[in-house]
Amino acid sequence: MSGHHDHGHGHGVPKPGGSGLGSPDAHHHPELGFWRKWVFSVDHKVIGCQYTVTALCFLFFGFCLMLLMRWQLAYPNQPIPIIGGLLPASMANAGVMLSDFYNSLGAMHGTIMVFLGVVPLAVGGFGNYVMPLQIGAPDMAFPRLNMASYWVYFCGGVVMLASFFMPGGAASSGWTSYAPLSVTATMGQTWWLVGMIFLITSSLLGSVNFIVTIIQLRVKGLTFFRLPFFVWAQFVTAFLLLLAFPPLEAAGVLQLMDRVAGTSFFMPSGLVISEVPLQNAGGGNPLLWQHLFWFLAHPEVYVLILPAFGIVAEIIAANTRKPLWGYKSLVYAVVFLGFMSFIVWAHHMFMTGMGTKMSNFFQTTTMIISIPSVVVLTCLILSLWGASIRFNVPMLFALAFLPMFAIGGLTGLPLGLTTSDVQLHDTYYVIAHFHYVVAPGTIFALFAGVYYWFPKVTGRALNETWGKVHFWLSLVFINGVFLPMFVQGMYGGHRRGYDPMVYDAYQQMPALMGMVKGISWSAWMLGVAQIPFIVNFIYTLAKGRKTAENPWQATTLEWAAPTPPPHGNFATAPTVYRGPYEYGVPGLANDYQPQHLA
Amino acid sequence: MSAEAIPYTVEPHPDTGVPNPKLGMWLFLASEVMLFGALFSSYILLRVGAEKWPHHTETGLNVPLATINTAVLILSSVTVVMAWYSLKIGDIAKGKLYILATILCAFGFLVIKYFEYSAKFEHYVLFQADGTEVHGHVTDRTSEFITFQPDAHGAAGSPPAAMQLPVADVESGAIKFTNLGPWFSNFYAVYFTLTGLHGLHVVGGIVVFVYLLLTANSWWAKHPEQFTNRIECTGLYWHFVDLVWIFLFPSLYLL
Amino acid sequence: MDFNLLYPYPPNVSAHGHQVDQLNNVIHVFMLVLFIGWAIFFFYCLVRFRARTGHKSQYELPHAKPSKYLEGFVVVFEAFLLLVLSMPAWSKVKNDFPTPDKNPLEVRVIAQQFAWNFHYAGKDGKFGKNDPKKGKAAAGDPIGLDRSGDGADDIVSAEFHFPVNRPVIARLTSVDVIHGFHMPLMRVQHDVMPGMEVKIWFEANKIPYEDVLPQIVESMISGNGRADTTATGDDVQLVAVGSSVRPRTAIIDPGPNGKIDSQPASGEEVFDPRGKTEIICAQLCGNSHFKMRGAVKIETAEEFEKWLASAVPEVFEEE
Amino acid sequence: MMRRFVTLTGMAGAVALGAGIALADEGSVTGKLTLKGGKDAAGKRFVLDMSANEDCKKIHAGAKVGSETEIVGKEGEIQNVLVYVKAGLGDKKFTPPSEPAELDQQGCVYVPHVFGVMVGQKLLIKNTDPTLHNVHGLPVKNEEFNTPQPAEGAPIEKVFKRAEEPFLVKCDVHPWMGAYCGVFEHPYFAVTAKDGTFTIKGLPFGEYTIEAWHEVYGKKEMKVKVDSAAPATANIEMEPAKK
Repeated sequence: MSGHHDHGHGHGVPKPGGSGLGSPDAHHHPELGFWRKWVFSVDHKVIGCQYTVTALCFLFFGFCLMLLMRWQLAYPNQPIPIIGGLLPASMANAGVMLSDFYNSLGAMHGTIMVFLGVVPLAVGGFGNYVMPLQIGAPDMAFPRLNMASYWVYFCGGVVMLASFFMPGGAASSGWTSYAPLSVTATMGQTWWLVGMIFLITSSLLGSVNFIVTIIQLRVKGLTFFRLPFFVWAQFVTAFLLLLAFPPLEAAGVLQLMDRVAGTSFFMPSGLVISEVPLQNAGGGNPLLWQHLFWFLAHPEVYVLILPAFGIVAEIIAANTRKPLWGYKSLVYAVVFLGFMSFIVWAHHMFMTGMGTKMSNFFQTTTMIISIPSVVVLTCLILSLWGASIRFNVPMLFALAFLPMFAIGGLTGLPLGLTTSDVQLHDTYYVIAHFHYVVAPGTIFALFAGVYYWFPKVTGRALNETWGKVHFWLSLVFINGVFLPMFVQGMYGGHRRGYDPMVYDAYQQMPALMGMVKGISWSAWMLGVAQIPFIVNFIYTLAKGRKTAENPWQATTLEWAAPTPPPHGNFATAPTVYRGPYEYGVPGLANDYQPQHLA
Repeated sequence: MSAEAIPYTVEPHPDTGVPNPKLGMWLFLASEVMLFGALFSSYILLRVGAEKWPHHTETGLNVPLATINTAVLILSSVTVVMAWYSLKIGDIAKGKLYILATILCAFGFLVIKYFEYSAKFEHYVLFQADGTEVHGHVTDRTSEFITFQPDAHGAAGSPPAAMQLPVADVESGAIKFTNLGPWFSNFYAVYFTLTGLHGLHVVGGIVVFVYLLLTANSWWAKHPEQFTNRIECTGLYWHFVDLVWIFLFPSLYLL
Repeated sequence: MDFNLLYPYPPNVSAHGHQVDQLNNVIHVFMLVLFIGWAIFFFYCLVRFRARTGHKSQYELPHAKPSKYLEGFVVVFEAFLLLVLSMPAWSKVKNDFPTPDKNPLEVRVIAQQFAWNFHYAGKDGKFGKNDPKKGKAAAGDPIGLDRSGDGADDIVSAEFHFPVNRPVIARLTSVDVIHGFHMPLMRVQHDVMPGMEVKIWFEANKIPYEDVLPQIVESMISGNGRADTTATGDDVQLVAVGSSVRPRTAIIDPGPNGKIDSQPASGEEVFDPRGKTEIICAQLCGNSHFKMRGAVKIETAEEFEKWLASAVPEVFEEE
Repeated sequence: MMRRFVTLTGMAGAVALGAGIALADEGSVTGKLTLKGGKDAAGKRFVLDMSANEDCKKIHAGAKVGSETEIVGKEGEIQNVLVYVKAGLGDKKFTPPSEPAELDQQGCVYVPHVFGVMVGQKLLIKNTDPTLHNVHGLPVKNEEFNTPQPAEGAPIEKVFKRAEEPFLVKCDVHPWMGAYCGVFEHPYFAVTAKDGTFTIKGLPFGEYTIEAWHEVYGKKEMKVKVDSAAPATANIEMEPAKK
């Protein structure tokens, strides 16, 4: 294994090329045509990139939907500049957004961000690309299945986008699609359901693939407690997807039946919609939908956050130059989180009239589930103690993740307790809470991941200066968006109001309305703040600075593979001799000890 | 190096003792359990919450046919095992025969199900003003009128006169007249949804088996263990489909 | 209401509301302490352990007893929130319905897209039957009330009137989709489910804005409103501008003598917010969901009785 | 009230002209709509409850607004009955009038309360109120529509493709607002005025079945013969709705 020698007597920074396990030329696999290589590829890395790019586009699209909504909120019933004129009569009346369209935007923003943006990026993108490398596997366990799950996801996305052009517009019953509203809604809802069934199927295929890969394909010596934390996070996430999504699929099928076949699973008897009695048989139960939905949608929250934990842990370990504090507690914490996330769902339904026994059970489990989150946060923060912190762009995003997630997590408490929830339920407080978890939380972690692994994927490093510009602007404006929302919510600002000025609170407190305007402007500036990233991303792909094979001097296996890794990853399967985070090891010339070196 | 180099595609992993596909199949089945679990719990919740739920004698589901279907599915599960066993002992010809048998059973199941379904769709109910129901069949359909032939009451009684129902009134809902589709009541909603979804699983099984049957020879020539292994996994799936039916049959037909 | 970052809630006029606010305050102080603690440690680490020449990271991990204490503290405190502050208050709100000797006022709240209808039993104290299928708002009968028998003297109002210091039992139903019955000032929120009737109860112990009216005027002057000179007597008057609902609203503080002496300028609506609050529909219920506000008037017992008397089904007289 | 009366007859006239039929050998049908035992029902109109909406209260400055669903006079004559030719025209085709029918929203009330339009005729929905309305039409044979209309907003134009019995047009913002719109393939329809009378002009000589429709009392038909310039009379008595 010639590759090892370069490391043995180490220099500060390994030279480009050569230092990994074998170099690209060591591989003899048939050259594939364009389609098989880039479009219908079975290579987990290409698929990972496909996921990443598609998901990033969807993230940006979903974000733009929200930018539109912010106009209506800040300047109610005033024509949207420029865009307003372009919107068809079904969406805007003389440039003024219609309430139906506003509701569509709300529903689709949620759906796209969660199901088409964050999850595909965190799991489909990073998971797909990094995880097999980190366990030293040649590929996923089922490469064709892997390709299938991407294309199923892609179809789901297309269906979702197409729904905007349905008569009556896209789904407009909120991303939660509560029945009976959703059942009696326009055509777009049917497409939403079909799209969801595609996305769910994709996630199921993916999760099976992930679990099998992690269990079966770890290289020699890579025991479970030598796994990088990122792999653990993906492992637990995969289980959540595997077990939580089917109930939503069931719910989707039932609602589809209600809409298409005229059944009444979620439709109680004797409904009268705008003075016209409904003809259906009735006898259904609207709460059934909510239970099935939240049984997925709560674990979904952890599907969103666990990969973020993983990414942040990797980056913090590499840039503090010391082992993670409490690696095992971290692992136990996420496993416990994963388990608990299945028995807290009804805390989204405190206001539906459940008995006190039930609500007490669920608020208790909710308090319990907050403990492992505290553990994770504490471990990551304590990892900074005695470190030698390198403030590069990925690290900045990873560090910012910690306080942002802390805010998101903490503000979950008053919502998890019935008595305080009475006032805060369905207000902007909720919006602010879960956005702090997924926007400055998860999405910052995802940015961190992009900056961190970009050199491995492309062999070029994103520009640090522009990265820092991107980071600081994003940090400032994203807080400008979500921090005021807490106050707005505590004053009873209702989350789905199309025109704030109809509510007393806003009429009587101009300060509050001023806040709404401030939020909108921050949101638009946040949009501007993404331009440096987009430019940086595209420019670097073309002619960015070439980097060393292991630019961050990291220990985990992906950095031992050639850059960019060829189809099949490693020339010879590596062997693992130690835990994932052997940084700052005393008595070594260069302060880190990669996993695969004897 | 390419995807073929993935370890444990056929040979079992030393720690877990299973090859990848088998583990994958078990995980997939776990998610399937969650799927049907959710559907069954919805069924229970609706049934418990309902003011009136038809007793199995009132639903008019065809128990004999369903019993035959149960037998057919169980038989198919046996043939799958036989197929796998034959391959294990290296008898591809027998193996293919048993796969074919399985496919035929599956088709048989679907055909019988088709008859059950159409019986329901042809069965119409007219709700009269006095709250009574008249059951019967549609003998003729024009743009103006639906000719409705009520069934004879009891064995001896001569069938009542046919009725002319104006299409307009039926469409406007002035006359409540419908067949026993999923829309008829939540029982039929559950019946058609669950059995329909199960039916789709059967179709899926058929597709896979046909594919295996068609590629059998070439596959067997190249990697016999792998082929055996795939039959085993498909068999696992098939047993699950069978199992779901074992739950569906009593809970829909007999309870 | 005036804008106050230290107490960012709408005024509380309900008997149980202080428990909600108290819990919220305690939690938020706790959160703040925890967060600031974290933040200080966090930034301290960032500065002290920044990478620089001559500084090396240490391989062996610190024995962080404090973290154990911290986690212990969090657990204990959450248990306290749960068992002492949340559960008792909630079970009181949910279960301890007022007994008949408290003479609770029973009201049926019937939600529809996009309006709230309030059904009072009338003198006989018995509710008439209603059939949503027969409901015809344009005919003055939104809930399809059967006016024969018990229904004869029933009152159906679009404005929710209830007296202060008397428990109210609201029976919530919806005729179409799920709505959300949320009265921020009353600290009351509950989903309104079609096909089922949910009972909730609450009690106002004060009339909204009676005491804080001057502050409203103040805060609006400080904002986009402007003080108007048309006020006479000892009134303080303000004209709010730029509200999409009430373009020119003269909010009038009756002043010490408690009655409005001034006449509003033409095109202005006199608006005395005393007793006024709103019901927000908290569950998305369709395209005009945001307009589904219920007008609420919390009154003294006398005012309420007077309203009941005047609210008997009216017949329109030809001019 | 007065204003409403004018719009109605005005419209009926407009329609007749719109149909552009020569004035030779054609007559008209006129009559009075009464309610059986209507004398006791006289003047029984509920007041519309606008208390939920500040704007609408403001517009009426405290004045009461009565429901227009059942307007029964002293002699039991009924307003807002839509009377139209149901049969007898054979398969003649009629061109829709060029001038549009109008539905206005004044003081949070639809004006007129009941009206008819021809297939292909333009319906202009105006909002002269200083508040947002939401025009929600619930036709069965034609396409359902649901459009918000801001204060004094631009008029909405509708054209119906199929003939249809009167359907409800409601406002999602103000639940008490309701109007009924019938769609016809011919111009021979009218709505009864306050005194319960109606006139259908410009009918070619012939035998017709005319039908009266009311949102509460349902339908009732009657045969008339038009054979002279003198208007044929069709006085129809409707049954009160079964409780």
